[in-house]
Amino acid sequence: MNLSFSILSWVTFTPVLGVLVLLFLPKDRRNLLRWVAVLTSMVAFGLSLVMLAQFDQTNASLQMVERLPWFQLAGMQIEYFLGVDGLSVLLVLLTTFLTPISIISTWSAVEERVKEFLIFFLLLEVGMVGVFLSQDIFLFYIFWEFTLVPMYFLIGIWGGPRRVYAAIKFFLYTMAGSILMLLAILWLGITFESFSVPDLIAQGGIPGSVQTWLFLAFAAAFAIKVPMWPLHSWLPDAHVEAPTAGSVILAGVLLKMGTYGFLRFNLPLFPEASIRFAPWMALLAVIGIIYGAAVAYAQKDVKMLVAYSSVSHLGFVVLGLFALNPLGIQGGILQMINHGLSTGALFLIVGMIYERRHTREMDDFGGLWKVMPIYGALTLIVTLSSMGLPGLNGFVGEFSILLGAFGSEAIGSPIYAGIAAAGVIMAAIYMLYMFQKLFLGPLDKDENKVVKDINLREILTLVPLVVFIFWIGLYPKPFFNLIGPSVDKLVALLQAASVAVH
Amino acid sequence: MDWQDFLSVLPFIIVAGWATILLLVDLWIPANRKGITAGLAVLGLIAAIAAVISRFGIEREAFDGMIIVDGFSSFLQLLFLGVGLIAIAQAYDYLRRRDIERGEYYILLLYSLSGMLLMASAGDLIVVFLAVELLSIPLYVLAAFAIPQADSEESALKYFLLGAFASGFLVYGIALVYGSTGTTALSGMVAAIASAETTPVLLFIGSGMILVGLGFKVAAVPFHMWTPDVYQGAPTSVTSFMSVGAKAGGFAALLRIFISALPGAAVMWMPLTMWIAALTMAWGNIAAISQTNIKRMLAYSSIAHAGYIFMALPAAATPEVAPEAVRAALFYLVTYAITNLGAWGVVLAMEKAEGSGLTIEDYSGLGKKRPALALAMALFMLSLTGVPPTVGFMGKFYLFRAVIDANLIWLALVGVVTSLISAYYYLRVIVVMYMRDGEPEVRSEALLNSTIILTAFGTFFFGILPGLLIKMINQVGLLDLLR
Amino acid sequence: MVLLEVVQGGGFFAYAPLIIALPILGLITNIIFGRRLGERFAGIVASGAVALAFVIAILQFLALQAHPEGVTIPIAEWISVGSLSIPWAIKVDTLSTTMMLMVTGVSTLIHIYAIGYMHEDVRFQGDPGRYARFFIFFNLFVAAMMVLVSADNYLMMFVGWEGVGLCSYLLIGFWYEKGEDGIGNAVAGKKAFVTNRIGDFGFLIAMFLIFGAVGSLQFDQVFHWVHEHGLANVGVISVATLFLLLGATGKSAQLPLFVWLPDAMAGPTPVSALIHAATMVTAGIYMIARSAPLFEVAQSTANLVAWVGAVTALFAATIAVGQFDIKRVLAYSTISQLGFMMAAVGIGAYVAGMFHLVAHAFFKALLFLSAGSVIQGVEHGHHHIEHGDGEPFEPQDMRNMGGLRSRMKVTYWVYLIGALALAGLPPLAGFFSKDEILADANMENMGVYILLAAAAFLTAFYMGRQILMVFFGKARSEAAAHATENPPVMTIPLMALAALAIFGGALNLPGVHKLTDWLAHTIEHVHATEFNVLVAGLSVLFALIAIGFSWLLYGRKTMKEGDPDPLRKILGPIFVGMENKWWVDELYDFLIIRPYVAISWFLADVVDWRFWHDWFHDSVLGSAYRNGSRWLAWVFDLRVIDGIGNGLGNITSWGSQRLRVLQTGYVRNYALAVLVGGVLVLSYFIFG
Amino acid sequence: MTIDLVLFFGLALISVVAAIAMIASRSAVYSALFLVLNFLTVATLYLLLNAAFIAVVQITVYAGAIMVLFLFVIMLLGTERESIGGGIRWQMPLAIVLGLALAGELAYVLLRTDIVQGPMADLSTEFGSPASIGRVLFSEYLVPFEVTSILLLVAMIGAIVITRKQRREGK
Amino acid sequence: MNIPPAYVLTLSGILFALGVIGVLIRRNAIVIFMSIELMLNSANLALIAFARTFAPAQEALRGHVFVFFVIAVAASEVAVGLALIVAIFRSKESIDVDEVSSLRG
Repeated sequence: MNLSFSILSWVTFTPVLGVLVLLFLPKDRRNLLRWVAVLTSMVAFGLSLVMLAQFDQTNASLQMVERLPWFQLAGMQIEYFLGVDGLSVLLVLLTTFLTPISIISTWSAVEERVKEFLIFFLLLEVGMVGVFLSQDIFLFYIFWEFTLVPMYFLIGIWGGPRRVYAAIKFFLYTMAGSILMLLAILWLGITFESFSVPDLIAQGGIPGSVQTWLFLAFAAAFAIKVPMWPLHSWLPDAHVEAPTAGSVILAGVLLKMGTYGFLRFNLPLFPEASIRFAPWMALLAVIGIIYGAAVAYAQKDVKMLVAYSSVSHLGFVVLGLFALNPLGIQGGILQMINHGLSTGALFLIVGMIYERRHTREMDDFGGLWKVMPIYGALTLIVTLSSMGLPGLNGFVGEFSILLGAFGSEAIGSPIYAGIAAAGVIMAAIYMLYMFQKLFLGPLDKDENKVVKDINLREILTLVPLVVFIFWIGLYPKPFFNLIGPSVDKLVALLQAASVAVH
Repeated sequence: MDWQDFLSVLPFIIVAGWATILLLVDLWIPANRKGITAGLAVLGLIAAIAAVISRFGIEREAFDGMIIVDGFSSFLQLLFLGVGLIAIAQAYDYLRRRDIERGEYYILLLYSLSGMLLMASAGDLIVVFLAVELLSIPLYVLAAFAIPQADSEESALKYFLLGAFASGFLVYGIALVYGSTGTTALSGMVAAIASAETTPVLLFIGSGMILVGLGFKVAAVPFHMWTPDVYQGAPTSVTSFMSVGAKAGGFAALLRIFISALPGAAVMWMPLTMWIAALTMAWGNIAAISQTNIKRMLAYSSIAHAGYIFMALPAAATPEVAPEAVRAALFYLVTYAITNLGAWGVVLAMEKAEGSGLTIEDYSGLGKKRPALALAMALFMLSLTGVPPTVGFMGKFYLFRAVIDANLIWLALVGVVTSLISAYYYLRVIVVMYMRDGEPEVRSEALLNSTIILTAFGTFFFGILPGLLIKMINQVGLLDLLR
Repeated sequence: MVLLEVVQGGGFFAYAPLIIALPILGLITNIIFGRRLGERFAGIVASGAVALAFVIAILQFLALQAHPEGVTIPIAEWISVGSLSIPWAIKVDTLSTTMMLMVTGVSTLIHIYAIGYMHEDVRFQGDPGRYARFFIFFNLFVAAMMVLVSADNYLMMFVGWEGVGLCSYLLIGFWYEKGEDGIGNAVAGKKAFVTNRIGDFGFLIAMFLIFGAVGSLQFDQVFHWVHEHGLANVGVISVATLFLLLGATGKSAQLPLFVWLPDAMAGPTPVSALIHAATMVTAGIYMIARSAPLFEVAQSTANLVAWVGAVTALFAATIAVGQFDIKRVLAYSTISQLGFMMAAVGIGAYVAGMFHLVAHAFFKALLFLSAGSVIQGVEHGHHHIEHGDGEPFEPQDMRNMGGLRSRMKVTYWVYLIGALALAGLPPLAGFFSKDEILADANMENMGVYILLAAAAFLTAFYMGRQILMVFFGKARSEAAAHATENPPVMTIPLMALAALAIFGGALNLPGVHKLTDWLAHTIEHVHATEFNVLVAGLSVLFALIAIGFSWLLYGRKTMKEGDPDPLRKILGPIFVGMENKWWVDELYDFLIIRPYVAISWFLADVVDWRFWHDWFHDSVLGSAYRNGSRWLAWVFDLRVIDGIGNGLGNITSWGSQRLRVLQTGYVRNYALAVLVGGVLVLSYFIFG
Repeated sequence: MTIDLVLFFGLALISVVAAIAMIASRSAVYSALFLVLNFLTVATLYLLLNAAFIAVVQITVYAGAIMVLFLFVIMLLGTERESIGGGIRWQMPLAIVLGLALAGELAYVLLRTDIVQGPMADLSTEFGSPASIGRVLFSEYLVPFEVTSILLLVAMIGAIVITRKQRREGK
Repeated sequence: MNIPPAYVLTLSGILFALGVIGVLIRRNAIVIFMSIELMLNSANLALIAFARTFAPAQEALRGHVFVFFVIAVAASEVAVGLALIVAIFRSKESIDVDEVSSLRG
């Protein structure tokens, strides 16, 4: 079989091969298991790079398409339909990139039931990549729901003391949203007799009032996943209780599935409703930005703080997407990547200190920079990235988003972007507060004096992220180039709809 | 009446006849080797399967319309026979463990199966009634199989009294329908209703009382209250069989009567079935939450699933949707059968000889002790919740499709919201298995394991590739009466 | 000859990117090798990198002689999204080169100084390992500053803008485990950053507005647009410039965002000299000068700029009078002087502003470094006597000094030069630069002029007070009595800066107007201000009177150990106000104790920015913010939002319990349920 | 006509009273006897409704065999008296109210049905005779008839299974 | 006999309801069972009445045949049911259904 023909399938299902290998390995040979998992995910990453190499960045439509009939259900053809375009290519790469890093980060953190942990982790990767690559809504939904299961186990088995509560809450919240989406998907399938996203977009012609309902149904799923204010309450629990690698993937990739969903489905499928709802979505996004930032500051637990910061950051993403102009959407997509990198890194960082001290209360730390200079320096960079310091990745995304939202016709008022920009101030407050609580001040606790700086393995997990933090911050052009044409196409579609609305 | 007529009821004849023969054979089989009886029963089932398959695709009426052979009946018969195979495999070790192994178990099981087979191809209300009784009476006895254990007694008594009570409604309903249409043949009823020679009110309340009777069989709210008690008290292998078989049998009759014989009255029964479906889903799922005994929990779960399947009825009231609604119901029945049998299989593996090991807490630590078994159980729970990529999701998807197609969006909403609620208690089983520590004692027995493996594989396989099953359902030309 | 050709051809322009690259190279070298190769290496690498950058700046200067219109050197495309296209590009013109020269020049000197100063400092503070880190941050700062000044668009400027803020944060908190309660320095750093971010918010919004109107953030294109359409869009431009002003007030420590600068003195002295006196804080002035075309159009904003500057100048000067911390006096002085510059650019006197900016860099850097020298001298004394180890000693408190003139001769002289330059005595640099501002203000805006003149008077007074308290009289502590002079690595840069402070006025001598002509290539509508004898005379006179006053109070009868400040007697409560920075801290406490009052007050006065700003930080960022976010987190989020989620769960399980009760176990009940269903079904069919 | 009516109402009255007495009687034996009475009156009605064969079956099988079995079991188990209601307080009133509602609904519907309103046509005595029933039973209704036989067999097996267990336990 | 069949039907309805009430208010399993027999019996009456109205059409015999089957079913139910009751009585010494209520909740 020609490898290039089915490259997307390979990217998606390579981890399954790893799972199969893992199944037949003895469960007490932990290092062997870990190596197998890491290598598998590395191979998946390598394959995704092959995908990137084949990606034609001047082409706005789907590429490397694989389209096979899967099964037919009551006249509805359901397809195995994978494809990648500018909207998803970076997210796929982010997923395959973060997975090996997360697995490496668990090397010494997960000592129990290693085999199952790795299996679930690789399965999770399958689900996530599948979500980003599916072009058939039904297939998308399968992957979408499927990601719930391994994540549920990751939180529930290897999580913190309240893991069960958090896991169930995570599962129920996300499922609550997605079942509404399921109904909308069904409605689409019945009405248009197709689940193929490109076909549905091409067909168009969903009447306005119906668009409203469908938009809301899809939005319910995505908004919970993002999570948008006020649907965010599962997030702190899930994050705090999840094991480090779980948090990394949760923040790094899973949340992006929500924003990606808006991008892939809500905007092109229901353009008129998107235009109508843009101000409201922007409002919620802005509330989320401010609210998340305000709440983050009051936290005592580092992970809580980072979790709430995600609410704030993803508010930016949503704001950008619903600016419905190239600037906002491209910024939004890039910001998804940025958030994946910087928040992923932050969770890794929290995990490292937790592994050493078994506490995440910020009051238990202070002055760590003295004993852990490398750790401190890397944390500083990540912190700065997260608060959007120009020259680092976060800024590029945030700026594009804010600029896009500021001039957005759909949102209609620059006030939203103005308030969101104030969120930048608040980001500085809570991020610096965190940094201060952990690293600055006197080193006055005896337990902290003997803490060892991070080791080579841990540095190796962080450095790739930091490299991208700088790269995107200083030279994001290659990234924007990948996104650009597809976004332009989407915006053109939205503009056509905008003419129709007015 | 010719030899073709006999071919039409051949599966029934094989199973019932084989049961009767076995009854005699069993006398010669020593008490400690009843496995032979089980094996022989299996042979009979296989022969019946062959019989069903051999006449697959044939559509005809036999015995003056008493018997209908069509895709619907063949498909369901295959399902019943498959369920029967698994039920025998599940019972074998369990009966020994509980020290209630008797040859009659398998014989009664075959008789009950024969009732189900008859139900699938019933073309007359008289046959429906007899089939209901034929499938129920052996079940009453099977539920009492562990007598003098108190739970078994209580289960059997409740099941029997309420079953007979419901039969009263069924018979009276049939009588009224007969009075209204002048016939009990389903085809005759269609004709009578079409020619407006009916008394609508009689027809309505007659069908209403039939609904009560069959609603009892499938455990629809508010006729469901026996379910948890009976499921809990009956020997688990019986529960497993009856939770799938009896329910599928009831639905076979419901679908046959309401969709193919009474479409003319759809306006009337549509809202009613809709409410029953909604109530059943809600009640079953909500009540399941507070259960601590896994058998009761699964009992409520089976009530809830009856609610889901019930949705096919109101959906089928829209004529264009009817074929798909029936197919969806059939698909869901398969889904439910595979998943539920699997789940009960795990319960069987967990149950100790003295009948303990049945609380959900007893599953603590199963994930560590028996990862494969726990994984299978997790798969079943997820499938019952309706999470992809399991067959349970496909089933729900198909059903919701029909419901939405019939424009019953609010009903679909109830469906999804209640399946969300169901996630809560299904997940709890997973939580207990994986996230709590414990030292569960588990049986590991080849036959039982193979059923669990088989169902788990089916749960997963049809979740990924439902196309095979769907194709099969599509191929069976449905309900010739519908045309 | 070859050199001349290269200069003529503008070949040196090509080296411009190096001005950013060199400091970065320096810091990378130090990151990798700094700790291993020792202090000398780290210091030399860092200083060398900056010195080389200075050379590059000179090359640019030379190249500009031949091509005064300047060039833009593109490096790479940065952000290119939709209609937004922002390159990394370096703009070399007379304005940016002025800043490059000043910044790299002063930086070089301060770097060299820091080699010596930090050698001592890391030992006083007890962590020699942090030496290299200091220079890494210092190099980073220079790089960021270069990005800021060499930017060819607003966004790139913003990169430097926030970058220098970051360095400021890092360096203020350099001794992050020191300060009040061990966390004071870190908190000061955070305060600086956050306050700056408020300004940056303004900058961001301004950029959005400009982009919205112009469709570009390139200086050239923006200014071109302003030329073409400016008059038709005064509204937008006014709003945009207002937000730019907010940005400038943050970075340049003007009202209402000045409060971070005094706290920033927590950083090591070279930091105060370089960042918080000479370079970074002038970024706001530079930015407004750079945006001159916008402010030309938006006259009302420009006016506001002038008033903000003037009021700040006077307000900060009053506080400076009442301070005892040697660096704090200089800090408030810096705020005050920045106010002068701000006022200058506000009234359109861009050259005067830039002139004062450069001159101020010289003498204020000199003053800070000298102050550092004094502090370290006193610390030496303190360490020398040994016995004072146990008791707390504040080496920066002027009340602990006195009579240092004889013990630290070089320092004394350079300090004196710096002080007189700041006081504005001819012929020192400060005289010319300040006088130009005053002359312009006298012409343009009398109110501003009066405020500035009053500020100038106070300036001379508090500098006189400082000199007299520090260097004259008798030592008021053992440490001061044993203070020692510092090594040449510190004093030589001081002397160099002193020379600049003396001769810096030559840059734009009245009648010659070198700087005016030079900047005229970049800033349009600059005019050479005529030397106003009356104004100059008056200011000199005032300065002398002020110094005389200070001599009367502090010189004639020198203070003894434990003596109160003589001014306290004269000014009474006013002095108390000055000393306490007009009760900013007290207000803060008040608000902590009664947050409710603070919040309602905030709501009532939210419109009234001017009254509000004084304790804006303390209420909004302090208690209100903390309490507010805590409330959101613990009360609202957990109870209300989470409650809804869990509430649904509770309702469901409650319902489940109820249904359980129905399941009585009585078979007859179940039959009854069947009957209920049956009756309902029949009723439906009969009556439905 | 009127005689028929009188006859009918008389029988109806007896059967209803017997039914009420059956459910109201505290003794199971009396209940059984009242039920037999009820069956007999109903059998009479069958006769009057031209269902001779069924009437006979009713008397022999139902009133005869089945009820005797009942009585036999009652005797076997002892005839302890039982108070009506008990257990659950709201069960009885609710049951009676709902039961009457059911009766009312049925009566409401059945009295109003127009097809079966009015007098019936006269019939030959052939109708409903054992011969006529037997003919259809073994032609059209062969399948149900055979099923019935299986059913009875199953019931027999069931009864044996349920009680034989008892014996094994006893030994 | 020549009376409106509606009367007979009504009688059957009343008997049915009485049977239902009997099931619901009695605690003696045997009496409950007898009440169920009453329900079946009333259904039979209805069937016969209907059959009478359809007579002499061939379809009318369906009613008779059905009654025949119902009686057969009733007989088999009785066999199983009474066996069950006997079995329970043996272990519980009671046939009060309210005492058979340990499974609940």
